[in-house]
Amino acid sequence: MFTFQESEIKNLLNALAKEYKVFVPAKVGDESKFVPYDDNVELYWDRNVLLSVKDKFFPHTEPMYKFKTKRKTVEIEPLASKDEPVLLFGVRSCDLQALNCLDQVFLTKGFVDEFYRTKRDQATIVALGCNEAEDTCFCTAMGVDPQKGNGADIQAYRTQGKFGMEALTEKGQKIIDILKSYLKEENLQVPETQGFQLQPDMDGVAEKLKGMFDAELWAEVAPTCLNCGACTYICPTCHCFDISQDVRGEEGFKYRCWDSCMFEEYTLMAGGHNPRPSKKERVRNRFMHKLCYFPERYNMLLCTGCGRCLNVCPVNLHITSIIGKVKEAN
Amino acid sequence: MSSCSCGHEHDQAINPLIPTRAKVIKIVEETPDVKTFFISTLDDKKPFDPNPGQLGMLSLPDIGEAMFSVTDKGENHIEMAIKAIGKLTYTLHEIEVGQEVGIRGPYGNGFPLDYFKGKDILFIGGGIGLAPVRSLIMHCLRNREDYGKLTVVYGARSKADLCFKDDLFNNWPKVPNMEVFITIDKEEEGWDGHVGFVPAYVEELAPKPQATVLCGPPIMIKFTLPILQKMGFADKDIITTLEMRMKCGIGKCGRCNIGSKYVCLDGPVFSMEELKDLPPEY
Amino acid sequence: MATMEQLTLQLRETAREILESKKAAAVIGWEKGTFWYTTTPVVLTKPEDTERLVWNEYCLNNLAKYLLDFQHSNEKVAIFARGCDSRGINRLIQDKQIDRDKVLIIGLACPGMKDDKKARELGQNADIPLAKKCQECAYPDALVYDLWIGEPKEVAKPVPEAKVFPEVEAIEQMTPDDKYASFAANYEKCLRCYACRNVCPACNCKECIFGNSSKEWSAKANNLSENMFFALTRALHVAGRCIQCGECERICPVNIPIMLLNKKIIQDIDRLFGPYEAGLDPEDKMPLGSFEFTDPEEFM
Amino acid sequence: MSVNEALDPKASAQTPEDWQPKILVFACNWCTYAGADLTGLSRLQYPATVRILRVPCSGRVNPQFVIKAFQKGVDAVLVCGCHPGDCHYTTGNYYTRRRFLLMRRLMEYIGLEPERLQARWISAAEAPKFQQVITEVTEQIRALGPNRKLRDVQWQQWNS
Repeated sequence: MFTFQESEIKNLLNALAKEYKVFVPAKVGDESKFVPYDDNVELYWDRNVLLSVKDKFFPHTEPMYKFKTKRKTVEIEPLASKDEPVLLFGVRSCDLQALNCLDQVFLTKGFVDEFYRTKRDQATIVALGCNEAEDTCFCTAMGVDPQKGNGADIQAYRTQGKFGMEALTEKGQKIIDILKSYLKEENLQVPETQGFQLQPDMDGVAEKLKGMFDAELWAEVAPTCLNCGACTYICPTCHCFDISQDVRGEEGFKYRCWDSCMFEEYTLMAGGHNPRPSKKERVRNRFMHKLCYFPERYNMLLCTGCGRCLNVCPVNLHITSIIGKVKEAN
Repeated sequence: MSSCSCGHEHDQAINPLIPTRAKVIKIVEETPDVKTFFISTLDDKKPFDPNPGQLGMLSLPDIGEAMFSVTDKGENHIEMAIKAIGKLTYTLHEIEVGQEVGIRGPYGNGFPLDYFKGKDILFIGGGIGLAPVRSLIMHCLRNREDYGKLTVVYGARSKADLCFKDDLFNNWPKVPNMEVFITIDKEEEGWDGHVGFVPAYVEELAPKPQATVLCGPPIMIKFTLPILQKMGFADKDIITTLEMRMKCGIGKCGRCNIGSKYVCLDGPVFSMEELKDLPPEY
Repeated sequence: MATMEQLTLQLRETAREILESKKAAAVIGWEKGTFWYTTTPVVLTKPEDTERLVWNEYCLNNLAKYLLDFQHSNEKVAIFARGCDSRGINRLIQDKQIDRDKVLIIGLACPGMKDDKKARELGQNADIPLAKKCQECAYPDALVYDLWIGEPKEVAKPVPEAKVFPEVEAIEQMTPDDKYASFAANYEKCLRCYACRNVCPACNCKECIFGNSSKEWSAKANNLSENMFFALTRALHVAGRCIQCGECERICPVNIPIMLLNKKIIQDIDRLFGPYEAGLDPEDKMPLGSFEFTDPEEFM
Repeated sequence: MSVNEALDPKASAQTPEDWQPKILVFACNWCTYAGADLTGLSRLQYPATVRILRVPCSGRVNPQFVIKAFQKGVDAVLVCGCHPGDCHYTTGNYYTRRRFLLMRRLMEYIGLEPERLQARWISAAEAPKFQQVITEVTEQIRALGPNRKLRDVQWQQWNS
């Protein structure tokens, strides 16, 4: 393991900024998110960021191709993707596991989403362990190790005023080589993550949910939900998108943008038929997808216990209490 | 070349979400609100070679994009029968031959051809529902000896609403060992054929196929299924093709799911047996 | 003065009695949440479930909008109501979205709810401030009710008075470019999740132009211009109907100060057309739904 | 459009000399539109850079129309209707008056120059007033320069 003093962090980030476009977790007003690094950024280490790194790989709104439609002709012009190496410094284990979920969706099952793949290939990820959980965190219950990210290029720790770093891939090794002069070879005692208040019991939940499509639970829980998109847009694993176009006369851009399964027109068909017409179906589908359908399809939970939806849900409809109710249901 | 789940090798280098340019070479007016569009690439070839039951994403870039079943294919074109029901389809109904469009595909699993080989097949269609079923019928006609007795039971609201009239009245009746039964909902002047709904007509005809293909409006499916089951058809022998709101067509955008299955990728063709252990949400 | 724990028991008892005697098909209230500083709005239909109801200092959500889920059922619905809930109910009645006789209102005197975000930061035994919306609340007690829980309170006939908001006046002094810079900086963060619209009792159109691509008024793309179009249009569409419950601002996932727009409009209505507060009485004339011949004239 | 682009001083420096102000006029069918017609009939010249959109009544103008116009690149919006009391629908313009008294203040509150959103009562007979109002507003906006606030520049950003 290589270490450096936390007070040195800015020098290291500047060194990295020469090779990469570096993103760091920062406090911006009341929110915290990953922002391009520069000297006057207010670095934010003690908690996970509110806005995850999802939008670095799957942006909220992203142009796909340009088109021209003159009278009867159609021209389609794919857009060149920006080719710049990106470094994400300080991604927590739960957000990293969320990226693994997105990889399953965008890179497997016969089709590869090029927009996602190019960004994913260009990115080097320095994961950062969590020493302290928030009250809304429940990553351990979802099989995520807060001190060991799954699929990081470098696993970093922050303890005793120092940062420790272990390269796990050659992308990671390249970072270590760049920062050679700042680093000292030394082993840090990695603390056990403290402060978990929520421990939803997940075993058997996916299996049990298979038979709970007609359970009363959904009719009981759904009326509370406002059917807004807050939980889906803040969730690091939610990946649903819509495709639309921005047209100016005879030219335009086809773009894709985030969509939410909680919106009414999400499955509304042209003829008016809607397989999920009311709140009950939509709320059921959201939790079934995260805890039952996705595991069935990709054998991986679509919830990494980051707790963001517990923070932003306007009516405190928490996935942890849904899991509890599923366990209790007979 | 990546092995694509549609069992069809296609060049993955292109981005699956970006359509290729194509043009409409012929438009057949089937009914007042259904037209069949013949589509070829700009250099007069098939945009892709779909299996029966597979889908294609057709777009007028400035209006929108939607998924349609490929109802038949020729040497250098594919055919899509489209009902005017939304913004894109109404605009499509106003375009003329020569209009350029965007097209991408093929998508979906398509009909299980090996399963149908050598079997007597009953095709049940309602209104525009005949479009996806027709892709399998035309395949059977092109490989007639591979398939047993073919029976078509097709219904529509009125005579004018019958799709593919040329096939129904001229071509298909002439095919050996193939019977075509057509019905319309209400009595109509100048119509001497059967009058009545498809489910009742199927019960009256009491065909004895080894496999059934069923596609039509939900109301028709709802009333036909119990009759088929009453006549002893096994769920695994009743095959249907479903319709869902689709945006990406490649199993990513999340909306066309029934349980853990995506209709655009794992469907649209499902047997009743497969549908039985999926949530009834389609 | 009965404590909130004692009142909670009365809440449960009242709700149980209503459901058992079929006076209403459902009861809308709050139940305990996952954390000590959270509660969850809940719609109960079974008498035994009323044990889950709570009445504490974190019953923050406005319940009025849930009545819209019962628009098409001809059954009666019971709802607990503090001042802001009752104003929301009055608004829905005034917009003819619900009938008064289909709602059984159980009035409550509200002590003012605590700020759940501050509570989470400061911890259980710290001195936790009131939520911002409660600090500014003018009508804490239910203005309209069929039943009452707690000491009967003589709720004076509310008389609207003109309001001036310091944070609005602060912005009014800024230069146009500074005003625009701060307004744009706020709405650059907007995720367009529509939580502010879905929680707002004044936002009750059958078909909204937002989140409805067939209307083609607003693109689903998330860019500053579309976000501002959404914010300004919604503010103007609820002009004269906003009851200042502050829920939109409280629940915004990215903490956009949405009330700055609504308060500006409320302040201008008071200045231009005389003091008015939405939701005090369904019979009131709505500022933008009525006029006076003596209205100020600036367009000659 | 990020914040700084709208306020970027050098952006305003790039105003092309041949820039003409784009002004959208909502003209009520019974009074102002007829007035505009009369202006043309009486050969009274007024700047041609004005786009007139006929509406049944000034009360028909929904705030979203105005904001969408600014989004699409209009430099000013002028809502015109009959004088209070003359409204063909008797009360339409009274609602317009209240709505636009409020909307003008809100738009000024978010930083839009007040001249960019105006309302006027112009009757069918007041052709000279129509000419005078249009000319006056056009000059005011020509002085202010193009409006960059609220404008949708996603297309330009993707295009560059």
